[in-house]
Amino acid sequence: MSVLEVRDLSIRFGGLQALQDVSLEVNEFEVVGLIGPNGAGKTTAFNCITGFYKPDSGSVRYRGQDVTSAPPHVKARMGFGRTFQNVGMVKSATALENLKTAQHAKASYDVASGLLGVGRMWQGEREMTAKAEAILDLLGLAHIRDKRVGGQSYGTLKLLELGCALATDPDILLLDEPTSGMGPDESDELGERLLVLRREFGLTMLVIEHHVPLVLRVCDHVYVLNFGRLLAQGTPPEVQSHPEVIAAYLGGEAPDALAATEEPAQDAAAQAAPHQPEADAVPEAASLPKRRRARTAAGQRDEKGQSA
Amino acid sequence: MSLLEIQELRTGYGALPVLQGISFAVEEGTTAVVFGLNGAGKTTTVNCLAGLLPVWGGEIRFDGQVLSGKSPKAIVEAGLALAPEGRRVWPGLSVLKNLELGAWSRKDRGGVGATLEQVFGYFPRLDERKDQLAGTLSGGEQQMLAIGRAIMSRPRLLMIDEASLGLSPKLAQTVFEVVSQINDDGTTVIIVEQNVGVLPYADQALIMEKGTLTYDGSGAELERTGELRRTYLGEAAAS
Amino acid sequence: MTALDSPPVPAPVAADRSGLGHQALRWTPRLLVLMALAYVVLVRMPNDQTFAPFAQDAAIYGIVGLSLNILLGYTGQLSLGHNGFYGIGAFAAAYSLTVKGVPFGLTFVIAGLAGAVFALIMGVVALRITGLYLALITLVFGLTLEDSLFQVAWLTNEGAGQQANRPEWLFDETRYFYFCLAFLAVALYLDWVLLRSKTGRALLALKENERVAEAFGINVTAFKLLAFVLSGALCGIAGGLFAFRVGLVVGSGFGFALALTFVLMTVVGGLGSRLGVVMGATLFATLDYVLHSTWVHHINGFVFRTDNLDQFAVGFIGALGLILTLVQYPGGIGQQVRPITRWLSGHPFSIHDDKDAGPAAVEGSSVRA
Amino acid sequence: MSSEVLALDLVVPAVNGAIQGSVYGLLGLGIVLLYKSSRIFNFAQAEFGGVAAFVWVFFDTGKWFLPDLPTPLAVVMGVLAGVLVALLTERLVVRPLFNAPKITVVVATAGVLLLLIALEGFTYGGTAGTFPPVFSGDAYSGTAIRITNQGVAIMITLAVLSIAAALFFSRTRTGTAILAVSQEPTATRLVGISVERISSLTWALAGFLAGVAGILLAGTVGLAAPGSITGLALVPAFTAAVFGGVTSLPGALVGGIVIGIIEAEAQTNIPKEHLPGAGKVALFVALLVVLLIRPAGLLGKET
Repeated sequence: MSVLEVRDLSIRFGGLQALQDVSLEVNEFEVVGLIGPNGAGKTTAFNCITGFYKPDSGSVRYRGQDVTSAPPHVKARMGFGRTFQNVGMVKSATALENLKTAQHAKASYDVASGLLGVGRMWQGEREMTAKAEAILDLLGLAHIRDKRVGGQSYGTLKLLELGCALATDPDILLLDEPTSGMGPDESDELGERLLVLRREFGLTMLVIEHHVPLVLRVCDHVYVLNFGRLLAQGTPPEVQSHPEVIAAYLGGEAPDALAATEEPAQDAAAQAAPHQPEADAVPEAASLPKRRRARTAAGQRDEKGQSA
Repeated sequence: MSLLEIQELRTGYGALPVLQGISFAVEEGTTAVVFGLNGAGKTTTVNCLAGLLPVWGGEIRFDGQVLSGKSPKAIVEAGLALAPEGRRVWPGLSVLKNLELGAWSRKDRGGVGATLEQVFGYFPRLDERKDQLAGTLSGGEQQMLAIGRAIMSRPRLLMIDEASLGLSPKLAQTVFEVVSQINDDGTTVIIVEQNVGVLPYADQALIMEKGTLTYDGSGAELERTGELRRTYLGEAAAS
Repeated sequence: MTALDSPPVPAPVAADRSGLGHQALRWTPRLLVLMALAYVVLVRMPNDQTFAPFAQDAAIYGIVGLSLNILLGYTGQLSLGHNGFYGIGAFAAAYSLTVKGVPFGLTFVIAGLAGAVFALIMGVVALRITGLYLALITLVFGLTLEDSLFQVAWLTNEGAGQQANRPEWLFDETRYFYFCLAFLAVALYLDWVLLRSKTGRALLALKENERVAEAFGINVTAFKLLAFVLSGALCGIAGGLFAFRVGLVVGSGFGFALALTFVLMTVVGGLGSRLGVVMGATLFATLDYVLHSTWVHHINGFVFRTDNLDQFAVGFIGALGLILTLVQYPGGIGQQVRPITRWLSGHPFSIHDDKDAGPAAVEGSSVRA
Repeated sequence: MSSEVLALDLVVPAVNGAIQGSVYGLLGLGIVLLYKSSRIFNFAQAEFGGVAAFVWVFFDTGKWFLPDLPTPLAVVMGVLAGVLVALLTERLVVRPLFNAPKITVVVATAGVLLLLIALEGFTYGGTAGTFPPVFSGDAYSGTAIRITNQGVAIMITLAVLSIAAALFFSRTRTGTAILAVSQEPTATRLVGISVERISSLTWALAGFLAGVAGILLAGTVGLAAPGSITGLALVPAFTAAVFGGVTSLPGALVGGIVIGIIEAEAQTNIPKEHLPGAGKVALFVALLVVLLIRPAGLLGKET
């Protein structure tokens, strides 16, 4: 059953058609990628799906229910967890407080008893603290429990933001460039983490991502946007070799460049950057250059360490 | 000696580091193109060169003169001009006023008229619309205006950020051709681009990834390799 | 103390020093300081009959400061119209007691409700008008109330002022100070609970980033209104206390200067810092007295040719304090006294602040819309 | 009530309101200028004028150890004082807060306002006095309507300054640079314009406008007390600026006159028994309506 079904989404900003007739579908336990060049409308699509923008036309259905016009906080309560491109957290608060803020909608006491400090409030607070601590442990961030979020490194922030999204107890997770600002190592590591999370929490995910290796490794299905329209969709390898996708990324009228890259010029490969792939062409891990492969192995070790 | 030499340049926004220490040089009279995905640090690089971002470490040398840590004013006076990302023209001023302000830092007031003619020569569209408010121009025209404004300071090195973003492929080609003409007229050019269509005009190509430089070589060579494809679409697409 | 959680710094006492003697050594000076403070605040000051009214003001301003802190410190909404809520509370209390014969205790409920209702109206406006415009509109709101509603004949007893007589058991100024202090204590408790509950976290979140707050499932609109209502209610109650402090409520006392004083004392005290806000309020409430009673008075007429030094000195010192706070010491008094409060709570004395200590260390520059 | 009297009830406040409103417009102009260039509201704007008015009176009467200067010179000194105070505010308060949230800067300008009032109090004293008009005598004196020379001077000043401002912003390089900073600061820095210097210049201009307005208003109203100019003109000046969307210079001028008339009409024609402080209420309602219905202003458009 599809968890999220987007039909013919369109939205204009002034003269700019930011999205036009975009449809996509995310099934249970799937990780779906949303890629496309700068300004293609990916984040706009996220904002329409999560209720931050009202689309001009089209519909968003969540588990069969029409939620097109529900405001963001209502959608968050339904089970839409999301992260932001530039880290969405309360920077002046500590990691623990952020994780508790994220549990707002799931708190077991009402606002009135919260104002007076009576009833279930303290019990509810203890439960929220416990859950927050569990998430910190899971992500290996226990050491920053009481540190202000603002002072942390970007990679840590991105990871903690993911934790906050988890703390909202999501059914579907929408991640907007989860690796932005991360180095290649951290990015690879995050990819592994996402797979672990999906496995352990049974999550469904929609991910905007530029870091191609990550998309290739974690996504089951990829949608490509360009100029606000859906350009292509399919499995990662299909999309990768889709001529229109290549054109969108590498420039519409650059047949020379394309032609050149299609011929397996030995000498060119030899002259290119030091980490040009070796000849063996089959599975994706093997096609990674040496340096990368070593990193991936380290990432997998990490993953085992985590799940143990 | 190269016109521009950058060594181990590091910078970022607030506490967030972006450039992890990049080094490259650009020769006088050439066109260099910087490729890379979103968030690779391309815009950060040119913004830092233009003095909009503080230099955290490393050095920028322009014609032998150290420019790191200088104000945007000193940098533009030294002969480095940037046409910034997103055009950033003054929407409430006329095209002519936009261009005239571009010449703010010039000492030779007499030469401004000649440069203006030169800009109108490159972009006849701007001449036609010189009394129109810049905010009413189309995206492509604003891009031309931003480039024209940078030329008005008579730079020795012109940097253009995302020259083709949001332009149709055809318009992008037009812009590239004009830029090549500007280069032929003696101005050294650095273009930040995602569009490979610019490659035929590039003497030098640089590829950035996650705040580091992963490729620095001739444009012609890059055309023959799969390096760009790998950057944009991953390993499988490159092989 | 100041915010969500005080940092759970591990006790800095090594194993060999954890004996009873060392514990005593550690806590005795702290206890002595606390007792001295308590003596001055609870006994010495209120029993000085000339000072007691200023002490009452300090407690009342403290409540106003907490009220403003909810809006400005927690939610980031600047209100320059708290003079309005304060005046409404004062008139509501006086009017309900004197004209309607409402029992004394109930007048505070009415004052709080009146403040809350007007604040709710302002809150609805604030949903549409934000940032600088909100600052402007709240300013005009307060000024307009002073000139219009607070001059209306039926409310002001034909302009003569509305009476608000304390019951007999509160005639004594010292007792009334304790009465006000009790209200302040309750306000402090509620504020403390607020920040420890999901409501406080929701406010802090929406202050920093409304989109993030929404993504966390927080109903931003509702919590913004709630912040206004809470703030208005607290301020209205403070106004009620003020009514019984002066005994006669006249419309002209709730102007521009009062609005600015409220914002000043809160910002100088230190936004987001409970203790700082109360200290800032105390400073501004008692400045007049301090200036009257010390050597400062003698400069009057010597350097300045008029005898208006003290009349304007409060504004002068306050304004300088504000500008210094904003430009130089964004944490306000709350930040400055933190080494002492930390020491009092058992940590070793250090002037270096723990930068990681959560929103306790809210920068004053985080005032925003 | 005869229709003639009714007409007079409307005409007299309209004339007086328009004159007073011109001063609001001048102050509003400064507010717009500062908003355009640095996106802040300057709550001290009217009191820059207050300082100018006091300094003018001090020089005019030789008070406070100052030489007794002829009136025109005293007026110049007053205006200069307005400029100086504005420059100091920019340098000591606004510039250090360059990267702070705008609301912080706005609170700081409120602090400046209080500081200026206190300084006026120290030097002038707390008892209200009177300001003399700069120009005495009447230009026209009919049965019901009286137009003073001061009133005429205000209208002329407004006209001259608006034309000068229009020319300054359209014809001079510096004027264009100020507009450029307000529209797109990054690009402005990129072409080598010093944003700091433009900021100082803008504040100096705002101080000049406030100085002129303050002296003219003080002389018209007569009341001299610390902070009186703020009490009289701050809110109407802001309302005038908001009428133009806080970004339009002509909008602020026209807005000033409109606001002046609305205030005067409400004050005169709504009896105090029905609604005390009708002038203020009218301003509040006008401001609220403009902000709720057309936040971009009635006369201007956001650029």
